[in-house]
Amino acid sequence: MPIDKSVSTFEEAVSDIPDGASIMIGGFGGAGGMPHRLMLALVAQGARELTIIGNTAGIAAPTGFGWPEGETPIDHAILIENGQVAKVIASFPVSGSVSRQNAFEQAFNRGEIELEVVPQGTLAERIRAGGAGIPAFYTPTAAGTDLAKGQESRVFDGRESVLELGMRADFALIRAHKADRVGNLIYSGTSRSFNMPMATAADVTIAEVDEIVETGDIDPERVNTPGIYVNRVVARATDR
Amino acid sequence: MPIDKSVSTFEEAVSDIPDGASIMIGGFGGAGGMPHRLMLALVAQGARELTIIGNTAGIAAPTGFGWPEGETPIDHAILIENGQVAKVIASFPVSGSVSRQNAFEQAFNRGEIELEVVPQGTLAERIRAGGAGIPAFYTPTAAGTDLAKGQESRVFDGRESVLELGMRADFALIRAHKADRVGNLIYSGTSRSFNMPMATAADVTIAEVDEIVETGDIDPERVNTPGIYVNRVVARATDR
Amino acid sequence: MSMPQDPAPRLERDILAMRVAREFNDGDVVNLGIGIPTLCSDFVPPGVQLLYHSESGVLNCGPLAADGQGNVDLINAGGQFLEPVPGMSFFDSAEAFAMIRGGHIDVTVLGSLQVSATGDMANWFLPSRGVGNVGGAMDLAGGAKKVIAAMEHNDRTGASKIVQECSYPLTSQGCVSLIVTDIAVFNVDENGLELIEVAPGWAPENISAVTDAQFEVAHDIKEFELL
Amino acid sequence: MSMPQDPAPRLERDILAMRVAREFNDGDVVNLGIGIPTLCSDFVPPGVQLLYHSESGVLNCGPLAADGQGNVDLINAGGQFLEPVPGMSFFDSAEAFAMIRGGHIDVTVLGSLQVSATGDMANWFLPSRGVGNVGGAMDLAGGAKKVIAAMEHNDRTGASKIVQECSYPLTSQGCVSLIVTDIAVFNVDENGLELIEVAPGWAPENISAVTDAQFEVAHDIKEFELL
Repeated sequence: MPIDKSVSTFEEAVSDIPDGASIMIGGFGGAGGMPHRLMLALVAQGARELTIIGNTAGIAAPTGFGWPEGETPIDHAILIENGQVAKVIASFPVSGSVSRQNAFEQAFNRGEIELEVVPQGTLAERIRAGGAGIPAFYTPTAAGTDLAKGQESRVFDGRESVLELGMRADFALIRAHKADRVGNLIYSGTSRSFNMPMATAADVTIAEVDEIVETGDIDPERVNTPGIYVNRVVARATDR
Repeated sequence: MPIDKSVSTFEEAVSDIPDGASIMIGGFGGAGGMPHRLMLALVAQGARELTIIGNTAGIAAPTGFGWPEGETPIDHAILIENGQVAKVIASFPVSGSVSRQNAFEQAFNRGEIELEVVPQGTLAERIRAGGAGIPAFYTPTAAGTDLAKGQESRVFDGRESVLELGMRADFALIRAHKADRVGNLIYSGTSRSFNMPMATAADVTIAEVDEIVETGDIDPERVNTPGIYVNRVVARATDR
Repeated sequence: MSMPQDPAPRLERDILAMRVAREFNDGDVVNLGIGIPTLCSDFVPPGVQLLYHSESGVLNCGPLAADGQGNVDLINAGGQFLEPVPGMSFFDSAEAFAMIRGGHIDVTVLGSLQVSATGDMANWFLPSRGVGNVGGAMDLAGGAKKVIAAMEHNDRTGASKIVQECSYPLTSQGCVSLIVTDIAVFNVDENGLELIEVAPGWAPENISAVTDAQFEVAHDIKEFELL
Repeated sequence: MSMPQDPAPRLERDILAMRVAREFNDGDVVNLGIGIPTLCSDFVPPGVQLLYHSESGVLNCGPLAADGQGNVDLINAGGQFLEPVPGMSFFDSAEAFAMIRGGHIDVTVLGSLQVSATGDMANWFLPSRGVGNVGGAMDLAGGAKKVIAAMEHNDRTGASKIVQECSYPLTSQGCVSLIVTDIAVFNVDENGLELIEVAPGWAPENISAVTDAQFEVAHDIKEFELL
């Protein structure tokens, strides 16, 4: 039987996510590259005490970041508003404006949610390292700042660098354009973002795609995420 | 004036490589992905005391590795036979058979050339790190072996890992399929190999390609090495 | 807080951006932060071709898309929709920051809350808010070959944004090599600030009166050079 | 060196490969080393679909190309030309080894010079040559979830390749969990070797006579299981 990682429904795709799971959520922060349907399914599924790892913690609702005018943004806020999130790891957790608070900031200010802020490049690199079997690396980013407080540092070539650990999660919810049945993925434009590194760094990687095509219908030169990293693919039946 | 990184001749492309330079040479070891024309130009140019960084040190001549039957392999051996190489850093420096010595092994046995053997994955990762501003990283590969002797190690999650340094070079000679004038590159099949990480890790990256096309003629989704990493591109006017 | 009277108008944001754009050299890879820095792309000198990098994962990107023409899969780091241009390439976030951290960005222009006399930058955390977005600021400030701070000289309360030492949490130490404000241009190195240009009608002592940091005055100090 | 007489013929390389192939589960990502391991792909059980990984930078790769049909841009790690198959993907060496090191390879089958009683593998350096190819061996041996050593039980001089402690330089410590030779199959863990299968006509004491390592004998020891 040829390998087939396709799953019929979003509900089925997220059904085994337990309370307390760590979940990477792909995308950069806008509509592109965000696995909305998987997130909606996770709200319906109801797992709680989640640790959410993402570039943002859901900034689109108050700002429209990366969303077409007139559309209602869907992002991490739906999980936070549903009380499912215990902790967030992000580089850009809140909106750019103090006067437009997102659901995360409100929950954070109420003391309901824990936050770890990580520089965007360090977050991406920690996730890549987690997927690539690199337990730790040094980076000059954040050396000498509050974000490096309590972390080991060391000087290489005259430059202070901070020791950072590879990061993995139990699940990665990612968004791609197309998948084949082996799990090979291609993305559109800037929607590669955190989806590509996250695909590599979770025990179970679940990809939401526009379309699942037959194996062989994706040009092997065009594959962005090889199927080795992907456990389940699920297609949007209709447009969102 | 639009950006144009194209250079007319292989001679011109390598003309400023000085004696003592460190040079990454792309490819996996066979004909595919090997920058033969640049290497031939470097032989003609004559720079000496070079440090050559590559997956192999030229194994194709005695073995036919990755070469079509009947063709005469051209690889690192031409630089070694011309007395231009002082040191080699490689994962697969010699042929698989003791009875078929390559030019490197002969020179090594005569004591004319220095060797640093690095596991293939660690070599690729050190080069990627060099290009990505990661001064050092830990890897479990080689822990407890002779190749980690004298290196720092440390236990993460119960597993001993070795501290490895990012690696850069003065020049990278790489081989791609097509370039545009901005220096965006695409490769064919398994010829990405060491070409892609090396492109990122040299002060001057020079790409030998089959064809230079106008900017805009490469699908942005298909670009493997963005032009940011590439300094010069030079096309094969005719077949080797 | 009682402020000295300005001797002449402060420059428009466009003029500030125009001054910054003079720093770009042909072929530079440039990453522009949100706000004033973004404006710099409108004033690139003739004959200077730049490769724009965005940490959203696109190189050689172009102008903003026309209203209503946006594509959610082609955004800049500010979440704005871009127009596709020939020669673009796309990459993921790990690669976008490999480029930044690896020193492949020639110039970044960043807004800032404070810049210190030794080039420390503080632009990610306002203590009064209690939570902040670091985003790519630390990577850019620490990774680009040249970091230009482009900002108003004083904040809305009149406080100097150029300070002897930053009181806000740092983004990166000693990273800024040029500060361009709406009244002055400073070179910065580990020895301190050098005032090299002033807005029309401003003398060094006027600048000093609104600046909470010591600085040297260049012997060949000029008015803002825009050409 | 005086060697005991073999009680029965040693198995062909094909049979050895067939026995290894029984270890593959449907959907496994598999990386096969050069030599005997490569043969395993000919004996994958019915109903088992594998994704083959090669450190040359291709996933889901297929059989060797027909003579003269090779493409220099489609090779395996041994430099042999491959036939293109549907569902392949290509990647660079950093990514190829991110997959290996990151634990994304379910099973690797490697030849070896020596394997120790605690699963240490030594397969990259022959001291007599003075120079060796490590290639991807250390990464694979240390990175794959399951490492199977597939090799002749004794070398050409008759010396046991299964040893109490490796005398050759190590490739990786304690990595091997199954040894399949032309006369025996051993489970390996940190406590040592357990003989679980023997070739037809071989008894544990015959194996012991040609093995320079101590081992336990499984209570349910069998003849080579090929189905």
